[in-house]
Amino acid sequence: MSLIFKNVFYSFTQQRQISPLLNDINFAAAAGEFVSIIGKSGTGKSTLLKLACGLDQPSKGEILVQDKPVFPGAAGYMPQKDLLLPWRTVMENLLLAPEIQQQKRQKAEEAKSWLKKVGLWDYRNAFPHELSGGMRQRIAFLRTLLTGKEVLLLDEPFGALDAMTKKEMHQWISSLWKDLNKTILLVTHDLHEAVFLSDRIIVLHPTGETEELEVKLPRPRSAVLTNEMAGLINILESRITNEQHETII
Amino acid sequence: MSLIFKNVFYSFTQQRQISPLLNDINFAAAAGEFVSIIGKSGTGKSTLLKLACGLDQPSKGEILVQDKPVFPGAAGYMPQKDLLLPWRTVMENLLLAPEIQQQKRQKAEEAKSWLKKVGLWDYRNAFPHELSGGMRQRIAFLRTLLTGKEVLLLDEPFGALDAMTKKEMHQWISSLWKDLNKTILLVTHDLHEAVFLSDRIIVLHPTGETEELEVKLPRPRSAVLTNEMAGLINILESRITNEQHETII
Amino acid sequence: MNSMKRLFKDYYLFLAAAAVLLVLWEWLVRTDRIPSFILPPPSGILVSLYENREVLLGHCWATLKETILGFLIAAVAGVSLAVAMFFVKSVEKMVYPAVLISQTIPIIALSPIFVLWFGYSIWSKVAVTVLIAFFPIVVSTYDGLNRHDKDYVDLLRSMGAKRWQIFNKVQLPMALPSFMSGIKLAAVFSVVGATIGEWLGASEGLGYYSRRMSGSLNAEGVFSAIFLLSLLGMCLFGAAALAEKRMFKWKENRKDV
Amino acid sequence: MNSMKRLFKDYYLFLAAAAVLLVLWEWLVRTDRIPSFILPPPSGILVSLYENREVLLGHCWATLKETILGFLIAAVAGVSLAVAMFFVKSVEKMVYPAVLISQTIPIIALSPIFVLWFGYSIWSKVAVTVLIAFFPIVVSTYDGLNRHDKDYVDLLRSMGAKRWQIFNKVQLPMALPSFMSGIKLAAVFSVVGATIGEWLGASEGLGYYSRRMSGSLNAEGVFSAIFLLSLLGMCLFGAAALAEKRMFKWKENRKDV
Amino acid sequence: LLFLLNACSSADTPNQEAKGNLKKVSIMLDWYPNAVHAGIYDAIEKGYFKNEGIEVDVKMPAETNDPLKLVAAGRTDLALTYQPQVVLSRSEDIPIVSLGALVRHPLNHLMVSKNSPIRSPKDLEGKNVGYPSIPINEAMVKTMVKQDGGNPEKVKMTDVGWDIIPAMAAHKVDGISGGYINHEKILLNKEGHDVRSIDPVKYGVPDYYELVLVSSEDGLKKNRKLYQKFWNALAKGQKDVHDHPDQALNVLFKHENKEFPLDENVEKKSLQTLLPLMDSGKKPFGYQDLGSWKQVSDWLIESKMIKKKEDPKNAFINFEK
Ligand SMILES: Nc1ncnc2c1ncn2[C@@H]1O[C@H](COP(=O)(O)OP(=O)(O)OP(=O)(O)O)[C@@H](O)[C@H]1O
Ligand SMILES: Nc1ncnc2c1ncn2[C@@H]1O[C@H](COP(=O)(O)OP(=O)(O)OP(=O)(O)O)[C@@H](O)[C@H]1O
Ligand SMILES: [Mg+2]
Ligand SMILES: [Mg+2]
Repeated sequence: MSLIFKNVFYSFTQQRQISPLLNDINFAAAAGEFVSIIGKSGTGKSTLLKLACGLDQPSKGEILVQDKPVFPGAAGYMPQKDLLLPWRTVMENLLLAPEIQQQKRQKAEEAKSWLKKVGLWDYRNAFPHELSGGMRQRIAFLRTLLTGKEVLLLDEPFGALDAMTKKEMHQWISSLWKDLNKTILLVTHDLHEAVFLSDRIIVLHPTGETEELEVKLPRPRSAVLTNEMAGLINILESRITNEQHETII
Repeated sequence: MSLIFKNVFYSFTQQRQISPLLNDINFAAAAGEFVSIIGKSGTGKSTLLKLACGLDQPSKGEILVQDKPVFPGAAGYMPQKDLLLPWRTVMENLLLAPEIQQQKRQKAEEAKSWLKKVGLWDYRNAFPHELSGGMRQRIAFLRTLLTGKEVLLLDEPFGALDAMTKKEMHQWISSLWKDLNKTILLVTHDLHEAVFLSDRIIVLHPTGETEELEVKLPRPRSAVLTNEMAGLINILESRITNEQHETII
Repeated sequence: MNSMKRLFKDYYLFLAAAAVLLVLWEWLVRTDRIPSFILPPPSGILVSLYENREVLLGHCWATLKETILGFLIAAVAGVSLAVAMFFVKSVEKMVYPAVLISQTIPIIALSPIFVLWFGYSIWSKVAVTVLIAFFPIVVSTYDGLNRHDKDYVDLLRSMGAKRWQIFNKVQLPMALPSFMSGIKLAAVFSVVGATIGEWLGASEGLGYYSRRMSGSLNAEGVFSAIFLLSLLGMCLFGAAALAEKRMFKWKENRKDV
Repeated sequence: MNSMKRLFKDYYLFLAAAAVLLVLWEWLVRTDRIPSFILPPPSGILVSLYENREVLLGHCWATLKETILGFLIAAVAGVSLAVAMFFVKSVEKMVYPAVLISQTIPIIALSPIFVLWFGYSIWSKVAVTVLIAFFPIVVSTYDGLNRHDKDYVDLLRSMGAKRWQIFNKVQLPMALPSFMSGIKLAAVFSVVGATIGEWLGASEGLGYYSRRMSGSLNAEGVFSAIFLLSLLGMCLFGAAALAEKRMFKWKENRKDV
Repeated sequence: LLFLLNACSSADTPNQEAKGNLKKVSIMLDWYPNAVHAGIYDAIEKGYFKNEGIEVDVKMPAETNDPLKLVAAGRTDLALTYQPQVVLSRSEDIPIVSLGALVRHPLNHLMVSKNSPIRSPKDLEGKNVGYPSIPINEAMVKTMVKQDGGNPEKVKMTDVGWDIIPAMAAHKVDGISGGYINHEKILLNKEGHDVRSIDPVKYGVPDYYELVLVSSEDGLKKNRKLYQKFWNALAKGQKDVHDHPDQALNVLFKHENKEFPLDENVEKKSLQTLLPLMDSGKKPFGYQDLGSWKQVSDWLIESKMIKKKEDPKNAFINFEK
């Protein structure tokens, strides 16, 4: 198992009051599995991701990344905001993680080929403020890929992409990810995205509990919205709205 | 006509080179009409919106808001980032535009009722950094409503909302907007959103040209994805991908 | 009670270090490693402080008056100038170099001019204080005003905000952190300014007292005045820091500061 | 050539205002409204500058040496201290009050101690310069370091960055704007520091020259030294501002600065 | 702005009608009040000034040369300064006139540590001498060394700013010029640093008047009678000091205690040193000798301190008794 959450609780203190956010979270992602997390705003999806990359400690419970207790740097993390360093060019931003791991030389080629693939090669020497919002988000995604970690934690990576690029990215990710054998944990609001990409979908409820839904569609999946997909999307929608949840098999 | 673009050109100078961005844009939105703009990232959608609210001048051409040449303050504008003032509480942020128009007293009630409607009443005295990304975007949207303008310019307002809230918001907007008789110009990446909400959809091409597509579905529209909607989405997708565009009737 | 405790907890390290230093200092002087007429022992300073407490209190009050007056004028003038420079580019081009020049001129060299213009009234000291304190205020306020985010300005402009409304609601609040840095510096500098002002000619104030004590080689007297001046400076800085903290209360639960 | 033109375009307003002021000044002195032995006419200063150009150049060089040396030491020490305070909270608690105190003490009152420790070598002047210049550097660097965005730190931590890598790649670059504000102030202050240092005892330098000229009642001499000191301060400030501009070149096309 | 400032400070311009028809006369001391000023405070206390219809306003300077400039600029009516500085300022076109000599001989002696090998000025060759920013001290040392048969070029001079005592006490210089035998020497002795003082008069420096009372040329023209009255009152005060030094000192102490307590022992010793040097013998108090002014003027020209020679006759007046 690449990523394991065992009885994870999380609460924070605000104005001397303890607010519980996550309640007894349990799930595991196998190596090469693609898991999505969906849920209403403020249910703690981003917080869950932060726990999964060791940026924050759970109040109770255990988190394992590749069978070791999680530590900062164990997984690649892409935060909700793009957080590109404004004083670095696109290329320098991409090489941030390699620099930290002291592999700048080795990864430079990889960064270049990625830039060409996503059509941003012309912008390699531009600064983030010279890019549109969508371009920035794409660079941020590439930066996460270049951490070279086995487990990638993505917090709404395609939220700011335009419809077409988003579709393209979906195709990519789904094709690449099998080859690269990466484990991906994706937070998203786009149910279609979740259904198209995931092996499994976790619904996070405002009560802090979760339920799971397996997506048993064969790969490669159709880019067009099929009946099966629409059915799954409808189920997910009802799950999110419906507060009394039963386990779905 | 509430909003008219007449032969609008826009180009900017970067490193002593003139880059054209918008080429001869022509369109009009009638009073109470809902118009969406879609297009790839970096095609100038945000720029077009800035022109429409008088924040920037076109290089050539004319823009009219309610039959008068546009001036800053003529339309309500919601930028792509939430841009809540970090030192103001939610309530104070909502009352920013009324304050500027010196109608703080009159609008306070309206602001309160809106907060209650979107379920953020408990957060009225919270500061923006205490909210999740989704909540912040919702407050930013309410703030735009509270400008009280007839023409609203929304730059991806629902991009950061979760799927369910987004759906709810869609329902709201479509119901409210008819009652309020507001003219809305919406930039979005979500083709379903565009089809569900709009009377007309404008596709902005990277060449800086536009084409239009009328959405002739009756209102109120079904929350479920109907065949007609799916058909329109497919047409839009092909239009965005296909560079040699013909006019669609 | 509780806040005293917290204060102690916050600064016990400093207090400990200071205590060690004081003991070392006392020892250095007592064993004649440093002549006591150059650096008197802390105990001697304390005795001198106690013995002359009434005289010192009077001088302290005089200096405080000059400091506060100078600081307030500097704050008002500094902010006004920074705002003017921010609004009218030509004022900036005209005044910024002059403000800079004013800082590079050694004030003591100008003492006859000050006396010529202001006489020996309190205003000559206030003038020196203003001259010294307003530079950090101008620079920091101006820098702060220029550091605002253009996107917010656009947002307000889209609401039809006038120039001063944008200034009032966005640019000013955004300049506050930088401005408060300047205010903290200026609070400290205005004590120095009042001291220098008193050297240029005075008949009261701690600067005057220290200079006279120095002239009669009374090191204890000099250092008791210095001690009080430091205390004054620290208090003003503390007040400014407190004001800053209250001003940014909304940041309290924020992780990035 | 072109840059000269731009400089002129940028500052013609200041130059015009300065010209008017100079003419007014000359007139005030010529018509004996201000006695020339207190404020000499600009023309007299120019003549004195020209006549003593060689002597002045030598003194200028001496002061420049002290200034640069003091500024560099202050920058290194100030940044190190700010960084230490930032990393180790207990250093902050221990040192910040001391740094503050060091600023509230009138330096001239400490001159005997400086003389005792450093004699009349260049180091006594450098020490005064350091004492004056490092305060704005410490405060601004420390404030800047504390102003970083926590989200960026989280991002780097998620990449497994060590403490110093986070510091190096995020916190330091984010502190730069504030740091440069401090550097600009310090550049100006270090000239003042060197001048005061020379007053405490010297046998060369512009501060020494101005005191000497004042002693022989040569007002033109005093003011030509002051003029050069101002010029020196302006040049150093200009250099710091230029460095700042180059450092933030990436902001060039950015609308918010 | 300039004029405004001028106007608002005009409150302390001279000769304002004070209450009870007293004429206000302001005097700027050469330094903070000490034993040498005992006569002034005695005359104030005993009402000698008031009897002459004068109300005195005493001010203190920031810098040694401020009194000169400010008296010439009309910011103060009278000032105390040093005879060579008067000659110097007249040659720099600063129009001041000396009205009377308060201290008739140099107080400024060359001082070296008692246990140093320096016995006479020529021993200073290769040594370092400190002085407080006034170039006349440099001229004095050079004259003394030359007169003593040494090479003045070999003496290193360091401007020690305000701190001549620490410079000496901390052995950062080998000797100091600019210290007074009635102040610095006494203080140094009190701190256990015995010093030997060398009288400059013995080594070719003219026997100048250490302290003189000056006014501006204009002021003298307008207020000669008033200043004469002032001087008369001051002479009475000085006579009291001469006859009852301890009483006169007590007046000074009492006056200063309010804001700045003086060291009584130091001031007592100081006055003992001063009294013989202030005594004008058979001549009226403050009498000035043309010969002395000539000598000083010649010496300053000789040592290149001044370029322009002024007629020494115009530099001073003697009030008629
Ligand atoms: N340490 C903390 N201190 C204060 N509040 C916290 C803390 N951690 C989480 N929260 C609060 O918990 C809520 C959930 O935050 P989180 O960002 O995880 O939600 P989310 O599911 O990602 O929301 P969105 O979909 O809008 O991004 C927010 O209201 C946030 O303010
Ligand atoms: N004044 C300007 N100066 C420099 N570049 C500009 C200017 N105006 C627009 N641009 C550039 O034009 C491009 C389009 O910008 P815009 O934000 O309008 O695109 P967009 O369609 O909103 O993209 P997205 O969907 O990613 O938000 C960007 O690359 C931007 O950098
Ligand atoms: Mg989130
Ligand atoms: Mg955009």
